[in-house]
Amino acid sequence: MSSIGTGYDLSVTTFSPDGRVFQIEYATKAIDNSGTVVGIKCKDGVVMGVEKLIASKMLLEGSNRRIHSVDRHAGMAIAGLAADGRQIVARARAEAANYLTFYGEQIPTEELCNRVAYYVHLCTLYWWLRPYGSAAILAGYDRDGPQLYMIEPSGVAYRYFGAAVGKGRQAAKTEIEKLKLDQMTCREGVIAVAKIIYSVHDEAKDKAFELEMSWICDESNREHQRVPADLLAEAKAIAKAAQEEDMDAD
Amino acid sequence: MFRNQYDTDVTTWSPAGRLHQVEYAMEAVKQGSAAIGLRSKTHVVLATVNKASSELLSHQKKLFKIDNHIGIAMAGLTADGRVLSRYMRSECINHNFIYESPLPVGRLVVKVADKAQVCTQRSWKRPYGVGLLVAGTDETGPHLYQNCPSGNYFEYQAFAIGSRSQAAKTYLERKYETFMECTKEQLIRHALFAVKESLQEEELTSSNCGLAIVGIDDKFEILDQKKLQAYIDSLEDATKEEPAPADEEPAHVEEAAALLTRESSGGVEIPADGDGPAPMET
Amino acid sequence: MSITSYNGSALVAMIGKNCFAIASDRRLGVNFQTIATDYQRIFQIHDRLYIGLSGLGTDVQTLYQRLKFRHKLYQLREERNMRPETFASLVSAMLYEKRFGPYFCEPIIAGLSEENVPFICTTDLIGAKQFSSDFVVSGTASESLYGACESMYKPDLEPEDLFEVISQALLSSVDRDCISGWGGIVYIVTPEQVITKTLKGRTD
Amino acid sequence: MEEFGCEWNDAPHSMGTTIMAVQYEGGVILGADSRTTTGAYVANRASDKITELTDNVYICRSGSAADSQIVSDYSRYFLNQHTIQLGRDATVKTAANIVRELSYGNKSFLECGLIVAGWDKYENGSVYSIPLGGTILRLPFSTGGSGSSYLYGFLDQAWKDGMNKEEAEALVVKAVSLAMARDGSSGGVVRTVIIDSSGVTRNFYPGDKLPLYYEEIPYRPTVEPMSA
Amino acid sequence: MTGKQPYVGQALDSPHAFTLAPGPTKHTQYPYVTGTSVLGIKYKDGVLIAADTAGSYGSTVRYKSVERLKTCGKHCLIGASGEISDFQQILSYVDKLILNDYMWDDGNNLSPRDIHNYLTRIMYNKRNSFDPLWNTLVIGGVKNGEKYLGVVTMIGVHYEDNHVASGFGNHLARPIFRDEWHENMTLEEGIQLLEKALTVLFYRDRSAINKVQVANITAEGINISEPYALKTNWDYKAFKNPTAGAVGSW
Amino acid sequence: MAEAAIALPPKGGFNFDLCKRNAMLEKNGIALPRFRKTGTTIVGLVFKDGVILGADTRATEGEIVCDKNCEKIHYMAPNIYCCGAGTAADTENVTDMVRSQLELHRYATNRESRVVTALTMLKTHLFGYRGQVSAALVLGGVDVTGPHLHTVYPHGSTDTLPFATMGSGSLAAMSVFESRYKEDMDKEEGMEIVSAAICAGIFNDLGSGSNVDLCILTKGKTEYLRNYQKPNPRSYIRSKGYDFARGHTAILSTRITPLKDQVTIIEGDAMEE
Repeated sequence: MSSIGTGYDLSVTTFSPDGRVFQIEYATKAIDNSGTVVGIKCKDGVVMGVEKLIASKMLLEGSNRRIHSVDRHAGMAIAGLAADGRQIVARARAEAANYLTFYGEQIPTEELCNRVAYYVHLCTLYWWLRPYGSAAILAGYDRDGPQLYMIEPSGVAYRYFGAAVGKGRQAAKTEIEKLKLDQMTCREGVIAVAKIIYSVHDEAKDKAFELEMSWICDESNREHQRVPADLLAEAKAIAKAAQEEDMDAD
Repeated sequence: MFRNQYDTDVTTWSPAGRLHQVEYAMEAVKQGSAAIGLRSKTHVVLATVNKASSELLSHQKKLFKIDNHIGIAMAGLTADGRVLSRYMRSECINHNFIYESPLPVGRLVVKVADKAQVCTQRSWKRPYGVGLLVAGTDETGPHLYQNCPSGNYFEYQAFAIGSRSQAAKTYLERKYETFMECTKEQLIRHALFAVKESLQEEELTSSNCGLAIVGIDDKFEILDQKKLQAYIDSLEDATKEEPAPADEEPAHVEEAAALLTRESSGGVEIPADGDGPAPMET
Repeated sequence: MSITSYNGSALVAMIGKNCFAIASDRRLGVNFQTIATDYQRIFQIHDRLYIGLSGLGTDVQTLYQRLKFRHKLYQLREERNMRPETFASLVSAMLYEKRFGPYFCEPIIAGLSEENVPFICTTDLIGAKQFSSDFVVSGTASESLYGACESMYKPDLEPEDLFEVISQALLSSVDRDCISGWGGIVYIVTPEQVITKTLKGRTD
Repeated sequence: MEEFGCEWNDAPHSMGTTIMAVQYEGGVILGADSRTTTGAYVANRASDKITELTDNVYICRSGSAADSQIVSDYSRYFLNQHTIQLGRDATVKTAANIVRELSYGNKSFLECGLIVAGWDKYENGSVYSIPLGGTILRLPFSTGGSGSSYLYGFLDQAWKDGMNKEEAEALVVKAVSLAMARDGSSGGVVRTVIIDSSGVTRNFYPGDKLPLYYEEIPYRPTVEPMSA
Repeated sequence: MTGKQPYVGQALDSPHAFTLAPGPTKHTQYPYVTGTSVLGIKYKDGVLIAADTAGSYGSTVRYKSVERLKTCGKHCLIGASGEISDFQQILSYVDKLILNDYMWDDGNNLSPRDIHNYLTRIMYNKRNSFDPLWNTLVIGGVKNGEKYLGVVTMIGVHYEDNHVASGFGNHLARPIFRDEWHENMTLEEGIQLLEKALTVLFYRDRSAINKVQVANITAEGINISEPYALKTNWDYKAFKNPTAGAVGSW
Repeated sequence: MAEAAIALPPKGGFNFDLCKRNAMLEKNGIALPRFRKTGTTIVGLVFKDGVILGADTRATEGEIVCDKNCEKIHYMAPNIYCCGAGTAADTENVTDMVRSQLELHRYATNRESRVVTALTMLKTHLFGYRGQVSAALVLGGVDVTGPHLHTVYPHGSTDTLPFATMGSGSLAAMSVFESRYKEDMDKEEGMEIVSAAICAGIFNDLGSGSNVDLCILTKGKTEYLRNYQKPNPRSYIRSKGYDFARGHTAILSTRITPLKDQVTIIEGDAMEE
């Protein structure tokens, strides 16, 4: 790497001669190494899935969550450092609550995304802070319908039809592109996302993982909720079966 | 240990996307004497190995009561741990004042984790150098959590942290599936056996270990020496029936090896043998 | 400070078997300063009729003089003593007359009828009568007197026992009232005689 | 009564009221609600605020109950005397003037607003309003009491000259019930008194049979909150 | 007489109602739009809470469709008498609590007792800053088989009981409750008892109207009835012409 | 002035001699004492054959219960009774005054007193004192025109009602009436509801307490049931009482004055009282 040892990569307030802020890029590295996180916008809502890597078999299932509700009508999935991610979620919650108190309505997803991105960006401006080592996929459902955003450590945020981040992002993106998102219901989306997470999981490198999923759609009353247990189990079963088929095919 | 220019500051990312200062803080946890936790359907038991650095010195206190329904065991810098326990106590008391009901364990753990995270993102701070095992009960039953300097937290069926904790962990991994159905006494026995593993050559006595228990209907209690000795004595009879210590290589060797691996690999990886979470779980 | 507690007082009357007792403390104070230790609050109207006046000392004396005057007039006109009930009505009427500018006195009236039936009664400062078949109290120590009498009083006591009960009730109550006390005076009235005793009490 | 300081004991007994009277072709109609309050407590939910002064003149009372009663009492006393002296019914104007005399002459002690209305052979129906202070005004219709503030607009719109008895009574009932619907100090039943050449008719409209207005609903048996 | 008791609508009666007093800030405030009594009882299967739907403005019955019973989470209902704006503010506090539980999604939910205590802290704190929330709140709920019914007043006085009432209900409804309430009332008996008390309140409280709601809180959930009107009686002979037979009496 | 001080027969009416002095005391910051009150529950209702009045029996002075069993139903005429709440002296005197006026009126007219007469006398008196004479009354009776029930407020206003309550416990009592009153009840039902209303006051209002007094007035018959119910028996009495030995109390002096024997005049013509 051209950056290492140049001395331009030690602080977030230092530009390199070619106009890069290496510290932000390094922070992004932390995300690239984490379990894959996928979000897709279907016709009636948004589905998010996380490949949560399990470090010990004594860990309890469902603990140490990576998907958080931000308000009733919005949720976030975190890739990268979970602890950093929680700070972003906390800020998002505060923004949502604040907006509601002052304006008497739920915060529009786009506004929420902007405010969170602004906050994340703040951490790239001062030498005494470091950029967040996590990216957040934001799913929301407001009067303008379901929406999906991703906020990166640099503070940039884009709206997506389908987003993937983490170790298996490339493969996941390829898979997402194959989906007909505008015709898919969230119920179908759940299974699609499960399949993607299972397919991008690198069994050789990472031993165990837990699939964590949430949705926000008409079926969930436009509230951000964990995918119901039975549906999740069904999705897992289908994804596993598909994975085995793939292996057989190989 | 070789030095690199990315490891002196908590606000500096390494090119590989790691925070060395945080990892070093995690290392401090491993230097501390071991702490062990395990839970059943009704109870959670915490156990610690007490190391006195000299004959003339009493050992560090490693078990702390937080509230009637929560207690912690710590490994690493106990001074940092005491700061955290003070914080936890005041959170519990505040919650109790406002709601007249106990603070759910998981929520306390997240508060502590959030507090720890802040220390990993300010140039004038350092991460806490202590690992906590948090045992408690609430509306949803008994819980055992681990808090890391990184701001991460995990919920376990059973776990061990600190020096030579690998041996205990191995014991727990072999048995943890049976813990759920254990009685209080059985759970304590398992805890003591796990401590014994960590003690290795040393003999298990009421002065080189500590034990605390909390249950759905039992307030958090740190056993006094007398009670503890009684449990240890009852252990003696059964010792022979217990299988020999795990036949793996000594934990500290392995830890050193793991450390080396990580230092050189340049990437984050999850040890395949399940050596707890990687320092910076991503 | 209330005007009724300017001088301080404790008054109590009890009914016994064919007899009654009336007792008061002996202190006259000005707020927290003691002025006299032999102040008279119980007055004889006739042989078998007594009135105790609690409250503001000046009104006590004025009211007593007016009552005595009215009773003498009655005696002259009627050639007999007033019945206790009649006297109580007189007191009540005289007080209510000053409904909107009252005397600061709460009287207790105790007497034996011609048939030797004891009678006790109290009124508030504007003459609301209250009859009783056991005891009546008045003055700044009245709250503690209520308590003491509620527990100590027994019906149908002989004069000697009645004396002990009323004395103990009085003494224990004035101990809890800093502006009344300094001993006491007790009148036991039976059909045959009047026994007057002064009590030894605290002098602080 | 500081020691048991309760509003319903301390507050003067007063009639935060709706009263009114309307003149029509041939007579007058008086109307009133029936609520008497001490503070927020309804001390009487069926009081009669329309009082007879003479056979042909009635008075609607509002304000302090004690004051309006005493004024009515004295008025009746003087009117009875007057009737006997003259050997014929007092005119409404006379009756109203006696009330005014008392009301004006004691204005610093009294706190009541009154409406005198009745029938006599010279004027047919006539309505006199005698508000606080003792002003006297003859009007084709008049309202008084706390409820009247809710009625001015309505009456300006709804009153018309030359109503017949039925129209006039409907107007009175509608107006009083409208005020009762908005004024917490008015309520209960609607009473009307109709006075014309043929005499006096009293009508009673119970509280559960009054017309319903905006956001009011009719009686419905218990809507059971089912277990969810 | 020791000063006048403050009463509902006092501010509106004052000639200086809307003038700004010079000098130091005066914290004493008065209620403007107010609701009257709330009643609550426990019964065999849960808790019943009732109130009318009036919002008074001084002595004017200004609003007649003000819902003063509001659910708060799955287990709990709050009924309020007093200043409506303060109640709305309190509801926003409570909504935040409930949202917080929702976002934690960890199986822990506030019980009615928790909420009661929380509100007590709020009310007492506000009154200690001489800026009270001008309400008496009735909190009822069922959780884990436990029926709960409590009250907190504008100065932070709080208690639990088998039957409670606020405002005029304390004087007019509780005597009836004390006589007739028993532990094993059925739903029908409970509603009858409440309706009896509501009718008395309608007769004798000038701020009450004949449009009420009854809420039923059981282990299964909360149901608030549509507003309905009670049967009232005005047909006593003595009401028709009270002075008949004794002219000169009133 | 001197003459005024010894004016012999009571002139009737109030005397304002001390007002100036008392006002001066009050101005100087000296609190004037409280009067005896009946923080009361008093009620009445009309039943099939007449009127039933009810009252509790607690009298208070501030927070002190000064009489546990006082009488609040006052006799006005054989066919008229009146319950009083407010300042005890005022209710006693107002009712007593009207009682005597009614009696004289009866002597003058030779007719049974009418309730409305009593009512007018009461309200006239009270109105004259503009609420200063603090008597709140429930007046009930049966006369030639039938049963009547009225309430009288301190300011002199009156109401006519089928059921009425007054005093600090009036709301509690009213809750019983409003939920249980029916027209044309028989006597037993009426007594039961009146007792229940008084009990509601006794148990829900701290200013009211002790026992229930009833008075049932029907055509030609009056039943005054003193302490009809005693729901609050004394609960703290020591079974043995306190014993003090004779001579226990320390004495400074004793004086015994024998009383003269009573002289009884047996002669006739003694003036009857």
